[in-house]
Amino acid sequence: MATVRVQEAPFDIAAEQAALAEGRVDVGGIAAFTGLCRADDGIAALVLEHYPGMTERALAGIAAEAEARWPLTGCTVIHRVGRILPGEPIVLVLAASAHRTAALEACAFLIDWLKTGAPFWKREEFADGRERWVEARASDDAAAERWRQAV
Amino acid sequence: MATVRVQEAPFDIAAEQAALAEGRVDVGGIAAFTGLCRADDGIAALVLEHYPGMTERALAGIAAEAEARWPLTGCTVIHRVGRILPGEPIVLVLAASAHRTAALEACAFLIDWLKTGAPFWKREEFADGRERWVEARASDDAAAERWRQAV
Amino acid sequence: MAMEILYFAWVRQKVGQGAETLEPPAEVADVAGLMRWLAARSPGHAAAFAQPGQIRAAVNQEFCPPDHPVRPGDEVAFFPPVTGG
Amino acid sequence: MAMEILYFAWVRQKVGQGAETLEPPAEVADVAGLMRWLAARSPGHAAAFAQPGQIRAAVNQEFCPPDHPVRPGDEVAFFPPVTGG
Repeated sequence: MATVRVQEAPFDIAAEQAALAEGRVDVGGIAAFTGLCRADDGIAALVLEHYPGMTERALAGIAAEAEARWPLTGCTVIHRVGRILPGEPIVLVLAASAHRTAALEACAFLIDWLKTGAPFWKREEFADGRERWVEARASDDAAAERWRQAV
Repeated sequence: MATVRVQEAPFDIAAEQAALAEGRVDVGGIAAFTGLCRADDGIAALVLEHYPGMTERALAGIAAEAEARWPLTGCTVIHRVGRILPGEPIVLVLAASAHRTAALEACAFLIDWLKTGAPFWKREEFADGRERWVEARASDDAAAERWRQAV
Repeated sequence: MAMEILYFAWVRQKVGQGAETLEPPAEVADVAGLMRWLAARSPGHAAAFAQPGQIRAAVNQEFCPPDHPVRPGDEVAFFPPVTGG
Repeated sequence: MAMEILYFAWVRQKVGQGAETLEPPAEVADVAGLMRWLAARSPGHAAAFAQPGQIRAAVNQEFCPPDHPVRPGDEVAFFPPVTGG
């Protein structure tokens, strides 16, 4: 069962992992990825914009794809929007399975896919007032493409 | 910087992740793997035994190997010993890096390597009083071997 | 019947608004045609669509290539390549 | 000078103890030789080492193959293949 959320508030990885395993004794492993805001080049904040409605559809689609490819007992995708400071978390991906390989692969798939397949945009704000939209990276496209070829 | 611990008590993934990122703004991603006790075949509990002294050396060696292979900002390995009930966590591996690929790969390496390279042994206890030592799996050896070939 | 047109990120900033409801003429048949028609609406639109290769589109909340048809009643969004995660 | 011999998991259970301090004769030169010598010490030891291929060893807390030398003062441990994680 997949949980997807878009929210301004921070998230609690311990609570999200507990929710995935709650009342179950068939979960052998939970793989997690937390993406954090770095202060590269003196970034003062990231501002994340998204496409309400399409975002939730895209995240649900990505989660469903992961659940179709690997025998997961569940997965969670939480993406923050709004203003995020360096050191703060941006995104959380969890994948739970009876066995570790499925959990680890599905987790990597979810974050790779999300980077190129969900309508979020990041704007960097600098201390001196400058701002800059983050440009998409070819390496992210390549990472997502890797999973397409693996079908 | 690597943190390795062997303990009877449960661990708190949120606190461990916070410790890895504490006061830093250069961590872009933290990959985590939590191994949990399943209730396969009616297991009532797992009892984990280890080799005090060698275990800590082995875990520190595995963590150092991960830090040598990937540009990590830090990693954490916590392994529980003693009696563990179905649904409870057994092991936590964290790998933090500026970029997600290094964190994800190092996390997978750490858990694969730990399964074959650290002196822990699991005994399964059943509700009817039977007990059974878990046998090593060829698939775990193969997973660890994959990283050896990748050197 | 009109189309709902949405803009995100720097496309939104250049156009100067996040959404507008428009009735393109019948000869606007696909995403690329709609972009050309929108580019003629204002200097802001022209700046936003000056390099169509930098723009991505979604029709009814699905990513679509430039030759994807657009029809009255569609929700069509324009934005730069996504950068979430 | 003696060796510290340690046993873990079912090797420990079969031997009946977790550790013993022993002085093997000089002709016990490697891990495999030490296992043969230990197997003759008691029925428990014999049961533990009945199938040497199922036993792994560490000398001074490093995993070692059967032909690894053992010397007075070493800490030598015997156990089944590890199953942590």
